[in-house]
This record gives sequence, structure tokens and C-alpha cells, in this order.
Amino acid sequence: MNTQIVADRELAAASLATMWKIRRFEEAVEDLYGRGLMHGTMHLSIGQEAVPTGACLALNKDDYITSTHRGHGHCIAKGADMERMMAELLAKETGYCRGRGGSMHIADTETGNLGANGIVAGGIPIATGAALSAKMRGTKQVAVSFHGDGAMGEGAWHEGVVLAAMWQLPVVFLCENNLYGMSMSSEKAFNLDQLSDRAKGYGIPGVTVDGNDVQAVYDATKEAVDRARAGGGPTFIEAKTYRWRGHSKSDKNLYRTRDEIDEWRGKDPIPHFEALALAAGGLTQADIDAVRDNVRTELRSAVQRANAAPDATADDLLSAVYAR
Amino acid sequence: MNTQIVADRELAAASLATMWKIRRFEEAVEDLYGRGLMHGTMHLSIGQEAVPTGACLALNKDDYITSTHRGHGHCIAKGADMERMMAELLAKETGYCRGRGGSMHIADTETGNLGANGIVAGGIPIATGAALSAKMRGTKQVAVSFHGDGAMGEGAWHEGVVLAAMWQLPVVFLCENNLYGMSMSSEKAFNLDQLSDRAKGYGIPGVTVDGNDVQAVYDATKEAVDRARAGGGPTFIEAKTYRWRGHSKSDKNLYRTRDEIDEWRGKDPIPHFEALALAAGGLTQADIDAVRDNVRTELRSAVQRANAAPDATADDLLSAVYAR
Amino acid sequence: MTIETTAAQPAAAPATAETVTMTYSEAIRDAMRIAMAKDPAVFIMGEDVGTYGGAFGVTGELINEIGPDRIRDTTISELGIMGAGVGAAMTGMRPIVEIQFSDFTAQAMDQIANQAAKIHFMLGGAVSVPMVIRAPGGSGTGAAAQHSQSLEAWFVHIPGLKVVMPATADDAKGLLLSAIDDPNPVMVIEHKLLYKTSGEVRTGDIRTPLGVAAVPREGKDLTIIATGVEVSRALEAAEILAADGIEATVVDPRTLKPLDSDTILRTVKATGRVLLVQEAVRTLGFMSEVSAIISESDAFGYLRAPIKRLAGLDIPIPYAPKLERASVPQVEDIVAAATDLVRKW
Amino acid sequence: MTIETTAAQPAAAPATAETVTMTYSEAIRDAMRIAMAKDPAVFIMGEDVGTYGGAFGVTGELINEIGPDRIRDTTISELGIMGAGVGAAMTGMRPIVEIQFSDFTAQAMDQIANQAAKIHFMLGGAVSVPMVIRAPGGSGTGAAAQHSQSLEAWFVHIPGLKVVMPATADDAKGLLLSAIDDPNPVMVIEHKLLYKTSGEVRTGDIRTPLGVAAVPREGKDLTIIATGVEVSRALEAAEILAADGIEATVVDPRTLKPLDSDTILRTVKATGRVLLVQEAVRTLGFMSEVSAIISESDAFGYLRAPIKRLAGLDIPIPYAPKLERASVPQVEDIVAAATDLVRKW
Ligand SMILES: Cc1ncc(C[n+]2csc(CCOP(=O)(O)OP(=O)(O)O)c2C)c(N)n1
Ligand SMILES: Cc1ncc(C[n+]2csc(CCOP(=O)(O)OP(=O)(O)O)c2C)c(N)n1
Ligand SMILES: [Mg+2]
Ligand SMILES: [Mg+2]
Repeated sequence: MNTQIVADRELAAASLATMWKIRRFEEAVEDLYGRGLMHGTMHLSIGQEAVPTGACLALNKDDYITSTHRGHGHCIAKGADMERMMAELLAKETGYCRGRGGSMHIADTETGNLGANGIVAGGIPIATGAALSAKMRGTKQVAVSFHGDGAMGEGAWHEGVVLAAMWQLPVVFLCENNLYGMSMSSEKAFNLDQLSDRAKGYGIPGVTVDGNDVQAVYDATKEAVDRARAGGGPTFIEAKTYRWRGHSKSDKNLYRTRDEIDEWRGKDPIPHFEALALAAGGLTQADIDAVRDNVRTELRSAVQRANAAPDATADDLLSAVYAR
Repeated sequence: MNTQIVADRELAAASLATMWKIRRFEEAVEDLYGRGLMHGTMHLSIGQEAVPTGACLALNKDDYITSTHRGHGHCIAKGADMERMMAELLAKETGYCRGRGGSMHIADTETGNLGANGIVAGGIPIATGAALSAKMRGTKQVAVSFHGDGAMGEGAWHEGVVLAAMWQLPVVFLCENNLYGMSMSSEKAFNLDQLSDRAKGYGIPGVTVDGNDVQAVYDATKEAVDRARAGGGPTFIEAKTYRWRGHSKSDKNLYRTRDEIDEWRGKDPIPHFEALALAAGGLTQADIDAVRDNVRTELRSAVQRANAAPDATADDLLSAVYAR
Repeated sequence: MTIETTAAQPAAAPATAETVTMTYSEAIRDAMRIAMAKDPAVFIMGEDVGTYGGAFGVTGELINEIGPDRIRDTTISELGIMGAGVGAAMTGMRPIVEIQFSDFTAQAMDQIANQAAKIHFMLGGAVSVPMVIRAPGGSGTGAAAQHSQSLEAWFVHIPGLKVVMPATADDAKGLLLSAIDDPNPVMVIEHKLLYKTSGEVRTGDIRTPLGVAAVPREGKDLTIIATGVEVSRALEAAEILAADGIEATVVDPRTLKPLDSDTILRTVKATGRVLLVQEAVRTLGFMSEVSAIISESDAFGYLRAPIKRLAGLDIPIPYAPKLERASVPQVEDIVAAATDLVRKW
Repeated sequence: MTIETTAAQPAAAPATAETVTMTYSEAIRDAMRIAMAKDPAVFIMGEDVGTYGGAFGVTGELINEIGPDRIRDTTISELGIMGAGVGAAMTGMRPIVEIQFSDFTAQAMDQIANQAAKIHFMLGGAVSVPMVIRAPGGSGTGAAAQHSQSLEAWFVHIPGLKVVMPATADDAKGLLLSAIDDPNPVMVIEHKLLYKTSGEVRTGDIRTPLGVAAVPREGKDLTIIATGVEVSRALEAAEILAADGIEATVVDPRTLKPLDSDTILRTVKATGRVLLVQEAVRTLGFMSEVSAIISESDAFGYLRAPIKRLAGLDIPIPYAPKLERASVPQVEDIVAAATDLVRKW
């Protein structure tokens, strides 16, 4: 059996910190955006924090992930620096993409994050390619492709999975099923009881887990990653969760009910995890308070430092297109 | 239970004639091509005749099909005129496409054939669209999308099936699994015991049948078409068969064995059908001979008349691009 | 290709027509509503076009008026949607396919370029594909490189497609209604920044013909040819130039394919100087073709100066607002380039 | 974009280098063999590139020499293959992706244009995508509209891609080796009709630099700029013209992006007359850009005649052999256009 995260002081604290970082980071983004201090578009994953937290806990630093338009959580959970992330969103030269990518393109190759992606399912075949590369180079690295339920309508999803299954590549397709692709209900869209039934069509294992439970996501990912590392090929995981906010700022939430949103707010992964950790004895209330306070302080200083950084420069736009 | 084709004189004769037409048509094409009288490329379906024959028997004239690069059989079985087909391949003005399309683009909208397609899986979403149209217009027409096993690697296949499943459209996805997509073995490619397992990922019925048996293909198609017409949505059918010839003329057959080819030549759908019809009493030996001879005569005159037709004209190339 | 051309006409609605003020976005919706009321074969299909009202709100509440059968929400499957459009168009329907961002036409390129555009010709004329693709293009919203491209050149390069880029609310309506009438696949590239702009729009079942350029302003010193969002920038620049004594003709082709080259050549001959303005990246953008057409025509002999292009930088659109703005021609760039052209030559 | 240019050099191999006669197709295989021997990160991936030897036989028996791990047969999944190439290139490999017909890049357009091309810029330079895409283009094989297009313009229009079109066997080898070295995604558009043509090819690990045009012939009366299969047609035409007293310079850009505009402008200034020849459809083909570059440059003042374009008809390529031939410029068309240009102006 896997480690019980909530019973292990270090892991529990780290997991809780990751969830708080994601939550606080996105609250800050929302606030900055609301006050007109940030531009562009934004996709918040508030409510979904347990998925990247649990999944990345099962990964090594040099394992790869590909991420999505709703990618802050993946990025943070894989180990990125919140200051450089915030700097990117604030269009600063010190941002991960020098202010050229913004929220939808943050990548941090140092921690194996090959990038958020503005294209739904764009990262799926890229993850397959990273896994192919790992296999060819013999490094035992694994790639996890985070994606939404909506992404499963794309041909890119299909082709990425087909190749990975044929070559038995070390890749995990991790679907964050937050019940909607923009306004399209995944239940209506895919005609399936659970999205993990899709895996049967590719001859790969598929499993559905509670995406608001760090342990459940961790366990499924760990099993998949272990299998992948051992040469056992790809796995599909469906993690059921919910986004509290609208798809993006233009969302009027007409396609779902207040009740549904409230019901899922009641399943907030953070207090859920805290309660389990308290019960298991992994964390005391003081630990929990300390984690939350530390994250708040860390985030506050990340925002401040990001704000103080120089704006992105237009100097070398033309020469930055091609690598040398 | 469905009609026993081999026991019904009219149906048996018609089915046998269709298979012979396909066989003879393609032999003629092969011959003309070999003698340098036909240009371009060609994909022969010799050995696979039972699939379109059985499938189209389950269709009404106004039902739709979409076809493939290996499409002569579908075209003939749906009711096209061999002379106009041959004229097309001979680049004549009287061809179905006025000599502009050639083998890979023959269509015959009169008989519901929306076209062969040079793009693997290109016809899948088009069939979905035709089925959508039928449903919206309330016509009770059904669309059958013929495609190869190789096509199932394409995103277009996936997206066409996803939409059809969501909207429960009257469409049948009919896979002619001839074991290879060009040189890629479908067994290696798809990591599945049978390709019909793929249907599970879309929540639609899937079935695998002997593609060299007209009755088996007919039964499966009939069931699917009846369900579709009754509003029961799409079905996936895998018909297992084999192409005797290479993928196209450039094929050196390096990826498969002589033994395998010989084994499948032994499963020739035509004598198989003849034997069953004789045994069931649907056809006498004289009937069988007459069918074969009539087709030969018909084909010979189709080739002659096609040959005598005027060449495709370059006169209005520029004005033929846009419909008016 | 035979291009239907007529004499140039002003972009504004004829004085006689009844008009009402509405946004570009409302004008598009109005066109679709009119077409759907008239012809049961017309329907809309795309991601979030139903209850959500469209990523940019263009379909709005049409689903409440017309119902989910004809305002059809899809999965996120651009290639499948496009192919379904082709199949529906071949069998008696007249689909309007909405792609959320024109960048995602990349996903659907096979069905657009290899199927929709070619079927009529390739099948010998037996069938046609009367379908409209609506897709917003352009930068200016901070959505970065994968959501800000101006890809019209890809489509103009494909025989069998028609390509429309409305610059005003009235044209957005009139051109869309013409596109829906047309028996061919028509790509309508709308501009995100224009959706909320307002203009006088002719009421009722009006048309702006395909293949006819607009000349919203005439002047003797130079001809500015601009498309999409650059049309309004060119007109603004023309005002500023006028104050400085430079009189510009402004031409908006409106339909990039078929192109009204007669109007272009006529106005170029009249001024002898040309400034081409596009938002798309410079290299092989639409204006490269306009330039080539001018310099192989008899207008060549009338040119007093080299043909000047003003275009987006050859870069992916960056996220940072200042960088994004610097990436595409702004009013001041047009003023500067025009002044330079007139003063120097 | 900063374009690296050097003085023009003849397309033929330098006299000093050792050469051997081989086909264009063998030259490509030779380049891949050399690159794979040198660098274990280089591998080939595509449909039927293994045992089958490639749709056009280009990979041939490489699988027997190098094995299936690095000569990797795929399913029919162009978008997936391209994306796998991007992912592999981002993580230390140097994939060569073969697409059977360049027409099927339509399937993979998202990964080409929205991912591969943009990643380096969009991610702030932190990562690059050193990948080569090989795809045969062009007509002449009777394969009709979906297997005969010349789509280079699509790629030239996308910042972040480099685009190469070798016209000789030696260039096919030398440019491909440069493309494999390059840290950026490079689209190599080969021509089906050239695969079986032979030429002298330099042996060993040679290079033809990207961004340098070839000038295989110099003459005083006009400059013919041609790409791909039209280069040999232009050279053949130049022979015929010479017999008639007309001396043509022939320029083969070889790399369409980055483009060696210096060589183009220099030769245009020298002759004052330009004939642009492409196989692709006329509208917004690569030569539209060349035309625009010339007429906005100082070479404009040297032009004695309008810039003449010779291009494919704006139609899908038809199947019938006579129609297919009539669709794209042939030697006699080049001779006629050049003669007209020189005699009339
Ligand atoms: C190819 C493509 N199509 C459409 C979009 C617009 N879009 C962005 S996110 C989104 C919904 C994605 O849904 P899902 O995959 O479930 O992710 P979620 O937003 O729920 O996290 C859509 C339609 C896009 N970015 N890319
Ligand atoms: C999009 C696309 N990719 C590749 C090809 C080249 N090609 C033509 S047929 C074929 C094999 C198709 O296999 P399958 O679908 O099994 O049909 P079969 O040839 O066996 O009838 C390939 C790879 C193509 N025409 N279109
Ligand atoms: Mg979702
Ligand atoms: Mg097959």
C-alpha cells in the first residue's frame, strides 16, 4: 500500500502547502485582474487543487508534465516559482516566458513542465513525444499529460493516446473531469458512464478517482507512473472534480446551477484534507495554521517582487523568434 | 431473423453480380494500368468484395455512404454505373468527375455515394454530417461510413464518432479491417483484440464480423441501419477481410508473408458465396455461370464505351472551381 | 477565376436604406436570425454557441429563440465539426460553423482545404458545399500567440474557398448574408476588437455583394488599402493626414477572395502611391498578393513610388500589452508611413 | 527577422569537393544516414517509413541498417506524429518527421503552426524545437487534388518555421543536413517528380547553408526566380531562350524562409526584368512575397517592366494528365513568358 499522505507530517504539510499555493495564487490573480492590473484572459482552477497536488507527488523532478489553459495548479505542483509565474502574468521581463506567453503558456523546463497550452488537447501528443524521448534515451522518466474532459473530444487527444498505446510509452493521461468543457457537460458530450471507459478503446488501463481527494489521485498516479517506469505503458486516469469559477471571465454560468456550484463548494479539497490530516495525526491545528500563513506570506512577497520587476521589453522581438 | 441471402434467388444473384462486378472492374483497371493505358495511382479491393456487397444490401437508394481511396467496391455496390466509373479512371469527360477526380474521388450523388476520399478518414466526419442532415431534415436516411482499419488512427475518425455518438445520429461506421493500413498491422497499431472494442469508448454498440461473408456483413449492417433509422444512434462494425493486392502499385509486400496472402486467397468470398448459394438452393450452377458471364459482358462493354468517350476538357478549368 | 466586379461604392449604407445602430456582433446575429427565419436549411454549429451564447457572445440568446436543434452545441472537435458541416452542406443543409478563434482552423484544415474547398471541382461539379465558416481573428485582447493570429492568407491561397473580412457592422451583416446565399464554402473572418464597435446597419434582409471593394474615402495623394481592423485605423489615420494636407483614398477590399482588383487598380492609378496595411504578419500576408497584382498590372506604369507595406511583425503575438500593440500597425504607424511615402516621392 | 545572407554561389557542388552521382531520393537518405550515424538523438518517424521504405521509397532500407527504434513506423495520425515530434524535440531528441504527402500537413497544422513554430518565442526562449518535417509536394503524378498541392506558402507565412525547397540532389542532401543541425523546426518540401532525378552530390557530411540562394545561371536580359521543380524547368527554358539570343539569370532561393533577398534584389537590379515562376496556385503563393519584396525595395527603380508571375492555375489539381499538365507552368510557358517580357519591354 502507498504512503498515507495525511499521516506523514512532511508529506501532509507539503501537500497542504501546494493546495494553498494554488488557491492563493489564483485568488491573487483574480484580484489583480478584477482591479485591471492584469490583462488578457484567465482560467482559474480553484476547487481543483487536489488533482495536481496528488499527481505531482507521485512524480520525480525530472519527470515531465504537459499542462493546459487552466495550468497554474500543475505548474505550482510540479515545483515552479510563484514569483516568476506572477511576473509572467504581470507581463514582466522576469516572468517564465519574459512576458511573451502569459497565463496560457507558462512553462518551467527546470521542473519538467513543458508548458501550459492555449490549444485544448495540444499538450497530449507533446506528452507522448516526451515519453517517447524518455524511452529512447533510456532515462526512466515518465510524462503526465494533464487535460480536461473537454479535451477528449479532440483528434489530438486520440492520436496522442493511439501512439502512446502502440509504443507502450511511459505516459499518463490525466483527465481533470470538472464536468464541463466550457459550457458542454462531459456527461452529455461523451455518452459514457465514466470517462475512464474510453481507455478500453486503446487497450490501456483506465481508472476513475475522486479528484478532490489528494490520496486517491496520488494512489492512481503512483500506480500508473510505476507501471510506466517499469515499461508497462500508458494509463488513463479520470479525476472527478469541479471548477468553482466560471470557465473564464466571460462566463455567465448559464449552463449550470447555483445549487450544483454550492454542492461542490461543499467538497472543498482543502478543509477535506485538513480534517483527514488532523484525524490521522499527521498535522496539528498549529501545523495547519502555519502552512496557511506561510503560503500567504510567500505569495504576498512573490506578488510584490513580481510587481517591482521590469516590464517585458520589446527590444528583441524579431530576433527572439528563432533559436540560435 | 434476416432474409437468408443465399436462399433467395433474386438477392443471391444480385449479390453475386455485385461481387463479380467489383472483381472484374478492378481486374480491368489493373490490366489497363499495367499496360500504361491508365495513369495516376490505384488501390484495389480485390478480396474484399463481400463487405460493400453485404453492407449496401442493407441500404436504401437514398441512404448515404462515404467511401475511401479503396472505393470502387463501395461505389459499385451502392449502384454506380461502371461505364461512368471507368470513364473517370480513363480521364474522360463522361466520367463521374469529368476526369478531374480519378479513382480517389469518384462520387455518385444519385445513388447516395458522397465520394471516395484521398484523405484517410476524411469521409468519417462527412458521414456524420450527412447523418446530421438526415436527422434534421427528418428523412429517415442513414449514412454508412466505409473506412479502413488504418483510418482509426486519425483524429478525424475520433471526432466524427464523438459527434455522432453525442447526437445519436443515424450513421454506421463500417471498418473494413484488411489487417493493414498500408504496411502497418492493425493488430500492432491498435493494441486491441478486436477493433470493435473501440466502440466502448464512445458508448455505442460495436461488433466484429467475418468480412468475407456477405450474410454476416449484411446482418450486422441491417441491425445497425434499423437501429439508426429508429433513432437508436450510431454503430461501429468491424468486418475482417483482406486485400489480395498490394496497397498500391508501389507496394513490394515486404510487411506480410506469401503464406498469409495465400491463406486469405483461400477464403475468396466469391466461391464461398457460390457454394453456399448452391447448397441453399438459391442459385443453380447455371444461374452462377450466367451471373458471371453477364457481368463480364457488361464490364467489357462499359470499358469499350468509356474508352470511346471524349477526353476530359481543359476548357473551363478556372470557371469550374466555384459553384454558381 | 472570373471575378465579379462593379464600380466601387461607399462602405456606408446607402442613404435611402433604413438603418439602425448596432454593434458588429449584433449585426452578425441579426444576419443569422434573418437567414434562419427564411430558410430552414440554415443552422449554426459550434462550441458553446448555445446556452453560453458563443465565446464572444455572438450567437447570444439565439438558442432561446430558435432552439437547440438549429443552434447546435458541439464537443471540442473542430475537425469533426467542420467535416459535419461539409457532409450536411452536401446533403441539403446550409451550415454556419463557428470556430471560437480562427487559430483553431488549424485543427480543421483538412476539412477546410482538402475537402470543403475542393469537392465541387474534384467531383466534377456534381455537388456543392454551401457552408459558412465564421471565425474571429486578430490581436489586441492579450490572449497571446495561439489566440491572436490573422490567418486569412492561408485561406486566400486555397482555390475553392471564398474569404470575407468585414470591417464594419453593416458589412458584417451584409457580407454574411451573401456568404450564406453562396453555394460555396465561405470563410468569414471577423475581428475580436470589432465585435463591440457600433455602426449604422441596414435593417432587414440586405446584402453586401461578395467581390466588391468599399472605398470609404477618396483622396488624391495616396491609396491606402487595408483589411479588417486596419480599415478603421486607416480611416483614422486619413483624418490626421488630411489635417496635415495629405489626402488619402482608403480601400477596403472586404472580400479577399474573389478580390475586386478593378477598384484597387483604379484607385492606385489615380494616386500613383500605395500603402498596404494588414494586421497579419508581413511575410506572405494578403497584401503581398495585392502588391504582386499591382506590379504586374498596367497600374505599374502609374506608380510614382515603391509599393509600401505596413504589416504585423513576423513574430507570434506576444502577451505583454505593450509588446502586443507594437506587433501590429497602429494609427500612428499608418500616418508615419503615409507621410513618408507622400513627402519622399 | 535577421536574414543571414552571403554572396550568391552556384547551385552545383564546388569543383573541389568529391562528388558522386545519385538520385534526389538517395541524397536525402544519405543525409539522414549521416546525421543518424553522428548523433544518436536523430531519428525518423512517420507512416510506413520502416519495412515499406516510405511512400516514395525515400527511407528505403534504412530500417535494416538502423533498426526500428530510430526508423519508427507510426499509425496514420499526422497530428499525433507531429506532436510527438514536438515533445521529443523539446526533450533532447532531434526528430525527422516524414509526412507522406505535404497535403496531409493540413491534418497536423495545429502542431506545426500553433505549437512547433511558436514554442521558442512564446515560452520566452527557454526551450527550442529542433525538428525537421519532410513532406513531398507538387503535381505531375496523376494523384489529383488531395495529393498534389504545393503548400509552401502556408508555412512561409508562419513565424518560427524555416522552409526549404531543394531543387537538386546535392541541395536535397546539403539543405537537409543543415535543417537537422538547426535548432528550429524546419519544413523541407521535397518534390515527387524530383525523387528519381539524378545529380552530382558531394560525399560525406556536407552542408548547404539555409538562407542562401543559388544562381545556377547568369544572364543579362532577365531574372527568372523559380522554386522546386520549376527550377529545372527554368534552366531548360533558359537554354532555349539562349538559342534565341535571350540571356537569363536563374535564381533558386532554395530556402524560402529565411529568404536570401539580397541575391534576389542584386540580380533583379542587374537585369531590370523579372519573371517569377512557381508551381503553387498563383494567388498568395510564395512569388507574391518575392514580388512584394522587389517592389518595395530600391530594385523598384531598376525595373524596366512590370513584374511577371507565372504560376499554377487557381484550381485544385485535376486528375486527367493533360489537365494536370495544363495546371502548372511548363518549360514552354516559361520560354513564352520570358520572350514576351524581353521583347515587349
Ligand atoms: C482547439 C481549441 N478549441 C477550443 C478552445 C477554446 N477553449 C478553451 S478552454 C475550452 C474548454 C476546455 O474544456 P476542458 O478540456 O474540460 O478543460 P477545463 O476548461 O474544464 O479545465 C475551450 C472550448 C481552445 N482553446 N482550443
Ligand atoms: C491523412 C492521410 N494520411 C496518409 C495517407 C496515405 N495513405 C493512403 S491509404 C493509406 C492506408 C490506409 O489504410 P486503411 O485505412 O486500413 O485502408 P486500406 O488501404 O487498408 O483499405 C495511407 C497511409 C492518406 N491518403 N491520407
Ligand atoms: Mg472541463
Ligand atoms: Mg486496411
